[in-house]
Amino acid sequence: MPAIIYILIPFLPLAGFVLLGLFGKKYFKSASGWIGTLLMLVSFILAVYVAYDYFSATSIFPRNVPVKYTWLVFSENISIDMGVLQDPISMMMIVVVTFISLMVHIYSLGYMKGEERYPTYYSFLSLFTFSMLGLVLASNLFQTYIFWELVGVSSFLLIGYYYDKPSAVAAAKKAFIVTRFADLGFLIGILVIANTSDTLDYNTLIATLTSTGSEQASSAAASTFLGASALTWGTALIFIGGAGKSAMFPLHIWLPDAMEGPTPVSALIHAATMVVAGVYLVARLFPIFSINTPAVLDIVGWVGAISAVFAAIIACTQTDIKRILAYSTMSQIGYMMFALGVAGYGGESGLGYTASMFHLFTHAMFKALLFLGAGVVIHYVHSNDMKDMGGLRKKMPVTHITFLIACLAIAGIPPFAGFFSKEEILLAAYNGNTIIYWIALITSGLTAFYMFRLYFSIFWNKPYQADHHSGHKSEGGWIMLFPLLVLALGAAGSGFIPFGKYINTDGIPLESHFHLQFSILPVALGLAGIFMAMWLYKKQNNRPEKLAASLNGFYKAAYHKFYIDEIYLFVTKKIIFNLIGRPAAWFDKNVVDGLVNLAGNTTTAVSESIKKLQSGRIQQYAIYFLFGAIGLAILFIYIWK
Amino acid sequence: MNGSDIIFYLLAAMTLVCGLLAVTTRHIFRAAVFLLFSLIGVAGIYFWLQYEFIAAVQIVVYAGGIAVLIIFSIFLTQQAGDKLPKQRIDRKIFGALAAFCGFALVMIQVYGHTFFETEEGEVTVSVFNIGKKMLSITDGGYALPFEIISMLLLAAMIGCIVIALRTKKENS
Amino acid sequence: MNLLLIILAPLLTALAVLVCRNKEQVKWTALAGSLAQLILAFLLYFAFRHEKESGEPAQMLFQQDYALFKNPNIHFHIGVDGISVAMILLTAFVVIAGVLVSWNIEKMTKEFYFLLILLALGAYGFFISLDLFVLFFFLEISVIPKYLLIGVWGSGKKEYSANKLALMLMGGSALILVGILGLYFSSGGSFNILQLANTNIPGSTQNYIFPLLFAGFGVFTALFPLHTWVPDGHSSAPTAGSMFLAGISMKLGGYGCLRVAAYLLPEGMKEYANIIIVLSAIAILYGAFATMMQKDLKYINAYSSISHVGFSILGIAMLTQTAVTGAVMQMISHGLMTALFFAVIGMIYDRTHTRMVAEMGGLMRMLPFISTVFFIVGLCSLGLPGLSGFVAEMTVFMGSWENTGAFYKIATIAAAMSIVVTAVYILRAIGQTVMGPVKKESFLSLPDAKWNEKLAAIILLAGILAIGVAPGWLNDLLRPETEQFMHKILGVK
Amino acid sequence: MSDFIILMKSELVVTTIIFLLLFVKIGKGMRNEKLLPLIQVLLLINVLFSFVFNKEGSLFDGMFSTTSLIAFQKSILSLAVYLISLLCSVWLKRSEHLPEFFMLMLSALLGMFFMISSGNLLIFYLSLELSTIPVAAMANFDLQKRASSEGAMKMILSSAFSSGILLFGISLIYGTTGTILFSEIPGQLDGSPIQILAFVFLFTAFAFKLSVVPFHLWTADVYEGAPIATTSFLSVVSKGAVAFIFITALYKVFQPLEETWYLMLVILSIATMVIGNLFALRQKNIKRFLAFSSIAQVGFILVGISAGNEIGISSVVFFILVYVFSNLAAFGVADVISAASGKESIDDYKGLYKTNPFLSWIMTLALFSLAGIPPTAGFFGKLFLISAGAAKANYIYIIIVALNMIVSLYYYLIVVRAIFIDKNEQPIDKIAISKTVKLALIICGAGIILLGLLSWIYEHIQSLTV
Amino acid sequence: MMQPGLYHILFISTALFFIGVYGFLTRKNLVTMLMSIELVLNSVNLNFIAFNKYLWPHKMDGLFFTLFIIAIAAAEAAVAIAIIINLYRSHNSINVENAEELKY
Repeated sequence: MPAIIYILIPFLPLAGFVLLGLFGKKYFKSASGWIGTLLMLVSFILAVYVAYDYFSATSIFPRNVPVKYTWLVFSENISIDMGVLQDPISMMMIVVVTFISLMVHIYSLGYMKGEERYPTYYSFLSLFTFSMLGLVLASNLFQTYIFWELVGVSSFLLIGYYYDKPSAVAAAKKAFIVTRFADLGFLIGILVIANTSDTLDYNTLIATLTSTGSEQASSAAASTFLGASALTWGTALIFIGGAGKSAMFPLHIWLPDAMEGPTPVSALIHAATMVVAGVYLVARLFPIFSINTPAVLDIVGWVGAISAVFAAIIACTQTDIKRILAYSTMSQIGYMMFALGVAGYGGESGLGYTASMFHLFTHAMFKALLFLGAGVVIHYVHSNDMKDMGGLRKKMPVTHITFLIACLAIAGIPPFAGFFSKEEILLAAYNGNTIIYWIALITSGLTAFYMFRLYFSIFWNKPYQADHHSGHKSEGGWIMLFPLLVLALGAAGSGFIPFGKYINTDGIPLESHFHLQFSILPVALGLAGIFMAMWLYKKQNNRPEKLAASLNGFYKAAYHKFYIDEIYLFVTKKIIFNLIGRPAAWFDKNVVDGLVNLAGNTTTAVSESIKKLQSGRIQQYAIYFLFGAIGLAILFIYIWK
Repeated sequence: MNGSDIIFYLLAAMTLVCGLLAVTTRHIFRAAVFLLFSLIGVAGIYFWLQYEFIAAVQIVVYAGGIAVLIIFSIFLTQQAGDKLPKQRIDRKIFGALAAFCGFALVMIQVYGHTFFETEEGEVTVSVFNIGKKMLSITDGGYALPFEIISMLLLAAMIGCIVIALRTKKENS
Repeated sequence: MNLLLIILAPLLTALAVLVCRNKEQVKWTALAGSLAQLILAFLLYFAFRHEKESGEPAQMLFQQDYALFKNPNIHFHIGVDGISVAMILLTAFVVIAGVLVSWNIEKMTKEFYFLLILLALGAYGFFISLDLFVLFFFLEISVIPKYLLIGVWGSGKKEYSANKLALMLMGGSALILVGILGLYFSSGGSFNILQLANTNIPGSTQNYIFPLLFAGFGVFTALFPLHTWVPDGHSSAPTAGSMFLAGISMKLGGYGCLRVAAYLLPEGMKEYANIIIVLSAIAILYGAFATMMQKDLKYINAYSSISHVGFSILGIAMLTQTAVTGAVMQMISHGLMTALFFAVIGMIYDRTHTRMVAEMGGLMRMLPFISTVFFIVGLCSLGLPGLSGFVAEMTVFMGSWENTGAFYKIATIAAAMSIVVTAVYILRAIGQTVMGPVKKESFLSLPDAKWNEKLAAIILLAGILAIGVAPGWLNDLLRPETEQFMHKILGVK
Repeated sequence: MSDFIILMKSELVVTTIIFLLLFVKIGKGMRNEKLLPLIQVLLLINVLFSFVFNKEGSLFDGMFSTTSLIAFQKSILSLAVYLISLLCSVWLKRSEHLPEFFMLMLSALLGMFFMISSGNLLIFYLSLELSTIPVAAMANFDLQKRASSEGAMKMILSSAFSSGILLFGISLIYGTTGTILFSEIPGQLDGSPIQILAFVFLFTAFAFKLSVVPFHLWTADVYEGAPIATTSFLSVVSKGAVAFIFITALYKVFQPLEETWYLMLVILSIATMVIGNLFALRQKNIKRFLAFSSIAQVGFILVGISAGNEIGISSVVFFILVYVFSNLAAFGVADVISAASGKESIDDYKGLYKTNPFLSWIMTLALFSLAGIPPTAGFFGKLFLISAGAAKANYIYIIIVALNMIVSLYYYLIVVRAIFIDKNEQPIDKIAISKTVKLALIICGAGIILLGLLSWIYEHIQSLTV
Repeated sequence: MMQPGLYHILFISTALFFIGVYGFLTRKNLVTMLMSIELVLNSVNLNFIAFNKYLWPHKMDGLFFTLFIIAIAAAEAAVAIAIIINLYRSHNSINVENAEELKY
């Protein structure tokens, strides 16, 4: 296949970005959406073509690098290459990314219509898609980092799209800075890895490090720092980067706030694609994690599990529908993460890996669907708050149905997509780590509960009070509903894809796993959650308040997101600003600058104080003269002989 | 101690005492007179050293010229009978200290040093020799300094005239 | 390519500016001159590439050597290597941008442009000299124009700032002077860089001379704690002045640290490397934290410059080829970026008449072009890939990490931590100025950038992108030189 | 006889001019408007003449000698006098005693010529006096001004005091060596304490004339009091001449005491720079300011002198050449302004650039040259001095010297700042500058810029010193 | 020792020299200061003559030096007195303390 096709996949969106960014506003303001969408469509088709070509060619999937351009050379072996890495997960990801992006593009045609910065919006979307594609296709660790950062900034741009809204600006900043903080770990991790393995290229990296007895692997394991090997540090640091991007506890605080962006953006970036980049990164380096640094993989598992349950609990208490979805996203990514964490390398033990990727795929479908559906609702209601909604099932039937499908999918009710992927994850966890398995089980119950809490609150509960807004009286027209329908299809049916065949740790296809006895418990828990939600929220009643009151302290803590934000605020404002920044500025102004000024002032002061020397009295001059002469004479006769 | 020695000591005493008085007395006119005597004392020492020509010059130029000039200027600028204002005592002490330090320093060096003497014969210091040397341009003659000093005197004269004769413009 | 052209162009421009009759003439002459400089810089670059590709082995190309004085042995000796070429390109970019943004200077236009071009002349001369004396000459030439630019056309406490700047820079050059003389006498009477590089100066002597030279150039490049002229100087200077100061002048110091101090005194460099690493790591973090607390846009950029320039010093002191390459890249990148930053700040100030972050807001609505550029340059500052800052910083990090030993690693990590802090203050500044609600009614009618401002911004952006998107050309330009440097410094053949 | 004329031609030309002026004065006199151009032409002839028919040799049994270097030094001094006659023409034209002024100035110049050429202590002493006493009289030429008299008084009394000490030193030298000939003294010096004492006393006279701290105290008062023509003569010509003979004295006559005088120069030059700078910092009067700045400059000259070799000589000669142009330009501008507006305070210079850009640029150039900033010649001058001084590898000394350059820059910048930056409600009005003054200022400006860049000038000086 | 010789004269001259210096340092009247200078010059003359007489009688260097110093002294005194008189006209005083306007 010609290289140009690989290149075109990310570059078509880039072209969209440049075109719309530079000229959109002036020349084709209203057409820009269509231009962007069209480019995206082509890109999607190419991606599907490429992926199809790849998956259909053989049954064992090698890592190919069809495109490679040396971008920046550091040393003989270490260089940043821009390339395309072709392997199952990257192929899967480009399809997911282009597909969701295309859906969002289409959806936005309706959702963002009439916005003042419509072309800008599309150019940012294109930029994001480009960056995300670059990220998933990266053939070089550093290339990943580059696009990782670009993804971050496009996320920033899109969260801050409504730039005159202070909360949006703050959210954008927060998202960027928190992920940046995590990226610092990623960066140092890269440095460590590059230094210990003497390459940045994924293929070489994985090959050298995982082959037993390779020079690099042993040297990397040998050099230790604070009791851990260099490689352990490297992968752990890289995982920090991934955790930040994927909003894992405790670096998750930016994700709920990121919902300040337009809803389609949340669907694309903060649900389906960008936030799973962390998972993708760990999956990308999975052989190294698994073979060289299993300890770090344990951490991955625990962080994922904690995030999953933590987010699920918070989600149960929130009222902003987008935030609920955001916490649910975090929770689901937790699933993916711990699935990787509990997985091993090779054969059956690699199930977690497959499951994780599988869940990533299905999650993309139903979570995008949920967001887009929520977008339609918000578009209709002009509010994000659950309290303003209720009884909307009649007003927006299509949305209702698709939303329900998505909720069932995420709750893991068969035969929807989420069921399959989640089952695999639970199975993997069961095989890998029992405690995590139980956590996951509880979480899946919670998931069903809060999703249906959301569902019932929007579409059932109290009857809808209309007329406090004007404008849209419809669901937004076919252009917004079309993506919903397509995604609903995905959410419903993508579970039947035999993922294990394509995506596995060692290239040997995994058989599909389906154990009925094993599925009963999670499905039962899911149903329990649904019924609980139904009981509490289907009709307007005071049961929720009572329940909340009975759980008083815990509820409050969960409602306040366990005060994590406050802790961060304390650390940044009080410690970093007041204890580091302010003293640094003070030190500069007073000590460093003060010393210079002191030198100047001293000179002036000395100059002023010795003015008496020049008294104007000639006899005094003569005395100085005489003493000068005598002094010199004594000096040179007696002292410096 | 012969007569010559006694004369020397007398001259020395006269020179130093008059000199000291010249710089300490508070009567300005008396100071001038003491200066005159001190200068004459120096001339006496020249005589004693048998440098009569220099002694004569000393008397003519110093006693006859400079001293008179000074006395004139005193008359011009001061009521001769007035006492000079008193100097502050601390300045006097400082001045004396400085002078004494210098004196001590120089004397220590002088007495600590053995001067060489020439082995060559003495030239007779006669007016003829001096005059001849003064005007010769070879053999270490002093024609050039003579010319220089004449230019200096010319310049000094011009300067004096300009500065001292500004009376007419004073009103304008 | 005759290198004399590189200094003749600004010289003739400066003289032509002097004989102009009115403001329009002055402006167009200056623009034409700076355009000529830019073209020459490009010609030089391509000529250099061509020579190198045709296998020219000499370390310095296009050398010319005219004996000036026999004793002291001073030659007007010029020549370029890749680093100088890169620096000259940078200078040409900044100069033309500086000329363009100053288009509306009303007060003493002629003098303004004259001084501007004179400053550029100093920089060009500095970068091409191969004789320490000539180098010093050009270095000093560039000091006084800065004083006058700040003093006459500046704002705020300009007298104080101008004085401080001039005196500190002169202090630096005094140290440099002593160092140069030390080199001269300890090498048996040569100012020639190439000769000095091949002279063995005893280690103990190097240990005396090196701190003088490095501290001297350190003042120019704002090495902590010698940086204190930077905030005041930058904030008081007129827009073009700040651009030149940060974009060109601070680079003189960095270049000097590398070309003179480190290159000619390798033993000294090794001796003091750790101290310099500590200082520059401090500068990076400390500058970043100090920036966080600033409220004035120019101060923000000035302090951030201290932080950013720290990377180039760090790179030099790390003494690996990659780190040194990164250091030079950082100089170039920071030059372009900071110049653009100041240009944009100037544009904003011209319109809003304030530089206080808190008083602005929502400028994106009225000034989309300026705001976008501001945004991009901010991103460059925080090291976003695709822009020059990233390339340079990453190269420095990569190079630094090559050193074994916890000390170097910790220093690198400390330096790397600044990318977070940088993000904090840059986003804070952007968030409060470009984004957010509009705070003043009067702002709503502000006009966006004019042609000259747009052109200036685009020129600098082009430079930033050229490095950021495709750093290969710069890397190729620099690496052979840094390799040679490392051979010399580490004594490996 | 022809030897006599050629070797002493500078002196003879100057003497001839003096007598010409004398005849003019004694005769029916001329109006200043006519006389001044005549004098300027004569002085120009003197300058031009000093460059041609140069021959090396000595007269009067070595009392008088001349070499190409000495001839060049004389040219510098003649040039300076010529420039002064141009620069101060406004003041001179108004002067009632124009011919006398020039007679005195030329007498002093004559004294300096003899001083540079002198071959024994007597000639040296006499010519020193010849170059001092007329200047003291010249200092009093602003006859109506109190300050002028006070300055003149301070000058004549302190120089008399200084020459007393000088003579005492000479007498001890004579006593211990038995000769006053420069060529014979070195052989007789044995470094005994009394000789060192004598040398110190002799040294103080040079130090006094050069205004080396602590022998400098008269300088500022005299500079401030005297008319600017005199001040510029004092600060440029007088200093230059003394520096030249100082070098001869140290390098030739007192060569055996080199260790002593090297240290002495180091100590005194540091003291001079520091004190000069510290005082210059706080001056308000431009003449007084320039006085202290020139004291600081002397500190630098001493650095060059301390080298003790040919490079020291050539660097000092070159520096003085540069200094002539720089300092005269500064004084010239000060004189133009003072003559036109009577303002001599630095504060009055505020906003000068608005009204008088030409004067401002010349002043700025001059000050930058004094501060040693490229591309002015002062930069080269200072650099050569410092590199000459650095040859002894006394780095701490050189660092102190270099740091002093910063302080000096600070106060030069005060003036520059006043001219360019500070605002003033009532700046000095636009001054009409006569052609001669403008010419002189342009010459100075051109000199300031070109002297350093045209490297053959320094090369030429070096070839003279070998 | 009592036999007068070089050292005696040197003693006298040095003493006279510093007497003159003392006078110069402490006198308030300009004319008396000038007188002190004359003492100084005289002491130097004495030195020259003494050295010439006792140490180097083969030449007349010291003697001539003295002669010229006397001449210079006269010229210097003349100019000084002219200046002092002029000062007197403008200040109406020849007290040195009244001529201290130029300072600092």
